[in-house]
Amino acid sequence: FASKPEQFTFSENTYSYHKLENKLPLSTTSSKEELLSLFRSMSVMRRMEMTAEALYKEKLIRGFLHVYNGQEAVVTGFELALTKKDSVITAYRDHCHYLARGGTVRGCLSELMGKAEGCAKGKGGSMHMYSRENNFFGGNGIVGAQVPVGAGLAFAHKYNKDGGVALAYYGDGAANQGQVFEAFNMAHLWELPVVFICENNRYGMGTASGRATKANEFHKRGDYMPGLRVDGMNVLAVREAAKYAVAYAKTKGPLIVECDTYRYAGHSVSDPGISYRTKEERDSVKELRDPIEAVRKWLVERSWATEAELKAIEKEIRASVEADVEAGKAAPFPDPSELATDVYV
Amino acid sequence: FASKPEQFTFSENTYSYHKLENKLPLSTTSSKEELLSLFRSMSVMRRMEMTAEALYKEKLIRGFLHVYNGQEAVVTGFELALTKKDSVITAYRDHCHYLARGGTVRGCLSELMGKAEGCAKGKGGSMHMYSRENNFFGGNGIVGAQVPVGAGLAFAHKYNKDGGVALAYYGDGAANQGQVFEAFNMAHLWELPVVFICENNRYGMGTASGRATKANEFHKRGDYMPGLRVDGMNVLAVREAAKYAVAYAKTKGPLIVECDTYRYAGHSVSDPGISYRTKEERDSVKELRDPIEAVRKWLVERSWATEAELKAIEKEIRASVEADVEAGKAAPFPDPSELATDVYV
Amino acid sequence: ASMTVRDALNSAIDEEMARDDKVFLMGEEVAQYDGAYKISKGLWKKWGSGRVIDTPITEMGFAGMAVGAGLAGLRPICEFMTFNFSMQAIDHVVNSAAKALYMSGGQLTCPIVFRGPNGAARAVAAQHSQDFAAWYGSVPGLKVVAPYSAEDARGLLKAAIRDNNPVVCLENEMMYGETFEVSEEALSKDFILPIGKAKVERAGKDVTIVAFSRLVGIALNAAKQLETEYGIQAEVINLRSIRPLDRETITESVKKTNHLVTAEEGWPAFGVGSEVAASMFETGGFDYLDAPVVRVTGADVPVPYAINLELMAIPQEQSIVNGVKKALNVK
Amino acid sequence: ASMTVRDALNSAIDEEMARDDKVFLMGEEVAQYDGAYKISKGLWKKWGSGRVIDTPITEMGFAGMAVGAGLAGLRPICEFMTFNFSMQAIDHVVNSAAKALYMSGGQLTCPIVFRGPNGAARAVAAQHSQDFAAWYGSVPGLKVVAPYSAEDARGLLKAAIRDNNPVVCLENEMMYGETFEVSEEALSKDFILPIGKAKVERAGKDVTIVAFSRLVGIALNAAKQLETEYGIQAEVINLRSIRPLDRETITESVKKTNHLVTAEEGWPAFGVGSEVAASMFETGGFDYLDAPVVRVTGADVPVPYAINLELMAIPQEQSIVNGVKKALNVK
Ligand SMILES: Cc1ncc(C[n+]2csc(CCOP(=O)(O)OP(=O)(O)O)c2C)c(N)n1
Ligand SMILES: Cc1ncc(C[n+]2csc(CCOP(=O)(O)OP(=O)(O)O)c2C)c(N)n1
Ligand SMILES: [Mg+2]
Ligand SMILES: [Mg+2]
Repeated sequence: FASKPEQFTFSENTYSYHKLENKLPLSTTSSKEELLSLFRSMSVMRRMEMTAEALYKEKLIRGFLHVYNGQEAVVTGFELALTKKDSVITAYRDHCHYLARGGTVRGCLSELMGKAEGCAKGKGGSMHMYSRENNFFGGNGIVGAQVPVGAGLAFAHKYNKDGGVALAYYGDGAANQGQVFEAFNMAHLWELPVVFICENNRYGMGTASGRATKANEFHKRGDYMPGLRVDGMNVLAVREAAKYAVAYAKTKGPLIVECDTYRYAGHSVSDPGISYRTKEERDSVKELRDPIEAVRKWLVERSWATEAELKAIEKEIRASVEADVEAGKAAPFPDPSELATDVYV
Repeated sequence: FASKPEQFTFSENTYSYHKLENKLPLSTTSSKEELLSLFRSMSVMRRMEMTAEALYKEKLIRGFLHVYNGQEAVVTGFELALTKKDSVITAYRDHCHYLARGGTVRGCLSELMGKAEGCAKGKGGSMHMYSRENNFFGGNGIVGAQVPVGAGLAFAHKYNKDGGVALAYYGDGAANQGQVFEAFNMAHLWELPVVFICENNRYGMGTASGRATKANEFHKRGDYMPGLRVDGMNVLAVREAAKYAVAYAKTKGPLIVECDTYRYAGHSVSDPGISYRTKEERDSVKELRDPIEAVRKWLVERSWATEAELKAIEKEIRASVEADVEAGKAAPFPDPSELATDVYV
Repeated sequence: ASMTVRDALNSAIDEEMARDDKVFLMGEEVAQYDGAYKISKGLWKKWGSGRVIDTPITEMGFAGMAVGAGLAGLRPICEFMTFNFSMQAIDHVVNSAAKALYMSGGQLTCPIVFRGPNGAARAVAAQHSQDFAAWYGSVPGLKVVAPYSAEDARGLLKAAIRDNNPVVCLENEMMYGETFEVSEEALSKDFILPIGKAKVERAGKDVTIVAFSRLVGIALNAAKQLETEYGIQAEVINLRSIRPLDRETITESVKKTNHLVTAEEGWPAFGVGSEVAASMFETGGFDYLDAPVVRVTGADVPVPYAINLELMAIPQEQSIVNGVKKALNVK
Repeated sequence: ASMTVRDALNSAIDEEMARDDKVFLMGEEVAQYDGAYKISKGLWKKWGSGRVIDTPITEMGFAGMAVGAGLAGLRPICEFMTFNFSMQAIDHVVNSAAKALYMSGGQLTCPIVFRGPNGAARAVAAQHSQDFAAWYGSVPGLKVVAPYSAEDARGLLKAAIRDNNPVVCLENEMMYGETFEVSEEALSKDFILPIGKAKVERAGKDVTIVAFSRLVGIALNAAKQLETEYGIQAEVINLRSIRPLDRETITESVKKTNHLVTAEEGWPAFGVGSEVAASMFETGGFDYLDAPVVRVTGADVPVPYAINLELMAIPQEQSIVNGVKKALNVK
């Protein structure tokens, strides 16, 4: 028996608009069940990524590893506006996009360990996770390339008249790639049902967004195409923006949603992530804007959960992730015959 | 002994602005000498291009041939704001850019006939004309590619602190290429002395600009970077816009100048140029907006020249171009040894 | 019946569009303009803007979109006005399309065809005359075909459209207007040629000439000349497929002729001839070679515009004749 | 003295920047971040933002700009974070830079270096592991070098920067941290290696192993193993330059050893091994070959992530040993 939804109010600068008439209210509702579920989803992401970092130190994960810590509210909020018939594509920082699309911690961690049971049979690794059955198309390692491909997914929705929408995620760094503009132009010209989601975490590797462009209001980058900026650390605000954007894309055509977010870790495990930004900057985001802590606070404030209950959930998640790690560690590597499979259908 | 310059007044929609404070006056001055010289330059271009078309029919020119008829005021006007220390680059429709930069009719026609005396020794042909000594860098056959290369020429001016400016010409079709945006972004970020000149002749091959983008106000395409639109059929207005833009680029950084112009011929000789537009449309531009006829009218109106005098000039040009054709026809093809030269320095 | 290569390609696309409504065509000027080289003539009128789609001039963008549509289950035919412009989009052909199935552990398929004229047309100079057979041919996950005749064009393009893998179809602008006899069978709506099988266009016992695309015709002419003037019986193999490469057919022929000449319009280094020659070391062909393999290729220079230089830069009938004479040590 | 490849590259750039103020470095993260792989460490601090320039992530754009700067007379060093990303910019490398001199009839020169790590690093999967040696090696107007050791790195990169042609310098991320002995001579500010000359790294009489980049080291190890375990004396040739390719040095060696094995990390088809093997038919090497050339290459698949598959996809010491055994028919 579900608890009554309550009102949540946002600060004034939660949204900004570009060429959009309808504005979002500065409040929304949520329920205990929903918030607990969001708390759980995002905590699983956080725990999984921390675990991956630890496994990297153990040398059980190799190559690149780009974690999503700090950005969890973005994919979590957006997924609430989708069905699995909609399509999603992103770049190499893709573990949590995979999870949000219905992937499993085990599928992810085993992939990271290069195991046959991984979500890409161990062939893709960190940057190349997919869930075709849930219309998650990866996992592209070439900065910006996923954006036209994502517009192509939207093209297919329109071609098939199936009412679906495509989301194409990209970073503030990727936003300067020319093919991103090419995709904007065609999507806009052909009124494709696509939401271009710029996860502006302030840096592309070691480059602060303002050092890569003077036009770093990314939701305005479509120029003639509309855009919306949302506080990407507030999962309920993201949910609202997502619903708005998905509805808009399905009926009117493409738009950009810029999510104002932050990456806590370095660009990848090999980057300490401190030479180009201050520890203070990072710590203050963690302290003041963390997406999971926000949900925790809402739950506790409304007495929908006690600190202890939430800690218990986290503990349970931890145990579950640990179990996945152990299972993944024990799982076999791909059969050598796999070297030559999947080159052609 | 020079005649006194007089005032010329432009119609109200001669200029439009994007993010530019200073506006141009709707009039300027010119002298008899200047107008005669402009009449002559543009008539040479027109005659040369018509001659090239005839040579093509004679099968003395092969491959692609893209002529510039109708657009002469653009390069002619812009050249008035430059010195030969400034740099220019354009696409494959380059014969008249080459001429404007100080190239010769003979150098062009001989190149078109593949002769050793051609401006690229017969190796480049129609799409690849250059005059390195006058800082004309061609002549690029890959739509849009010349734009970042042009920004690189500007980079060199800035690096060398030589006070020069670079012009990068491109078409309305090219304007949608992602690398054009990439060049805008970097040029703007680094405040390079470059003028991006969009020769909007309404069509990219058979595609009207509005079928290739909904954002066909090309001077606004830099978004955060300023832009200016000018009547590209009015050579004096182009001259003013050019001076304005060159001064701006040298002191403040890049901007776009969109020249509203028209291509009379088909895209290339193999395109009759009528299936995607009406004959009426083309004829009305010829009749009402022709850049050469405008100058003729000004000259005659002020009694700076009689119709007969202008006809005599045209006749003289015709004879001179004919002489170049004959010389070019008689000139030798490249020596066979040229096949293997110029691959490496 | 007889048919031009242009009509063969056009009818192949048309028939496959009729057969499967997931098939669509996109590219610059493919719709209202009927195609820069008129390959898609009439298709926009027939199938409408939903399935024959003019794109802005944004190769990287529209190729990426076509790949996305392919991943989502459509069957795009992505036309490059020429393959020269595919260099702007090659990342999507290779990284987004060819590698997707593998990286995803078999989850993502991309049944797409990238097609358009490849290599040197005439008098269009260096930037418009590059041959991409070897580059695309090197990429696992891609198939690469190169039709010569009208029958090839129909059979290979239809096979490419039906294939569930990304296929690159390298056409040749100079061949579009060429007319060929085509069999009844080749006119059937279900005529497809197997990708990966070469065709012996002419039997012979003295030397094997391996060619693809336009040079097959030139090689056939050279073979006639060799026969009349030197009594040399050349076997001419039309590769049809660059990847997979039909080493068996080549090797079988070499076992018979003991001499191998390769012919291509592309640059010499790391080209199709390199791979064909090198493969002889691996197929047993080496043991049967009575003389070194001779490679006839484009000159090792960017293609020049002037007609006399251009003729030297691109293999002519005489170049192949000379190559065979060299292989057979005929003065 | 001893030196890492990283320091060799870093010092080469630094010295050339000191020598000629037209030399500058641009690319993603080359300045304030000291380079993604720290090749440009300290250079931004030393030379400032005017000459060590961080670009936005826009390969096509910044490569095009670098070419423009080169055409205008500067001497850009354009870093690709890895050559995989150069696929987005390859049109500028080939069409804007390599072909410019020719198309302009000798007017436009472009003294530019495109450099960065090429080929497979470790565990970075298919999109980040491609070897571009053969593609770039096929292009007239380009020179292509591939250093193996620290001495190579200094000598070839300095030569590339001083060369008035566009040069592609294919480095290898796995080698950046490797330390090598370097001669006094190689430490000189004017040490340059001739582009187009291979180096015999190890003399031998039984078989010639031709390799480049990282595989030279693996080949040297294989040669040791072959000597100890089978008494086979392998000659190891470090190509150093992919274009021009030093056919003379290879052929001279083959004349002595009568056996040839090529080794590369890239895909098998249309690769460096193809060209080296095919060249034997043209240099007279063929007449001296007592057995077929053996090509050791990466597997014909996109590079997989899982460690066991990856080890199978990329040639190991044992692969080269096996290749030599095959060439010499040793069981
Ligand atoms: C075309 C291309 N260029 C460069 C890289 C190397 N690279 C990987 S991630 C990255 C930074 C991207 O930043 P951003 O788009 O902001 O995404 P974030 O990492 O912040 O999620 C770079 C330069 C690449 N993978 N692809
Ligand atoms: C990258 C690329 N794609 C396609 C072409 C073929 N093409 C040549 S010109 C042209 C139209 C360009 O139109 P626009 O930029 O408006 O210039 P205009 O011809 O009007 O001067 C096209 C599609 C090309 N040369 N390069
Ligand atoms: Mg970022
Ligand atoms: Mg135009």
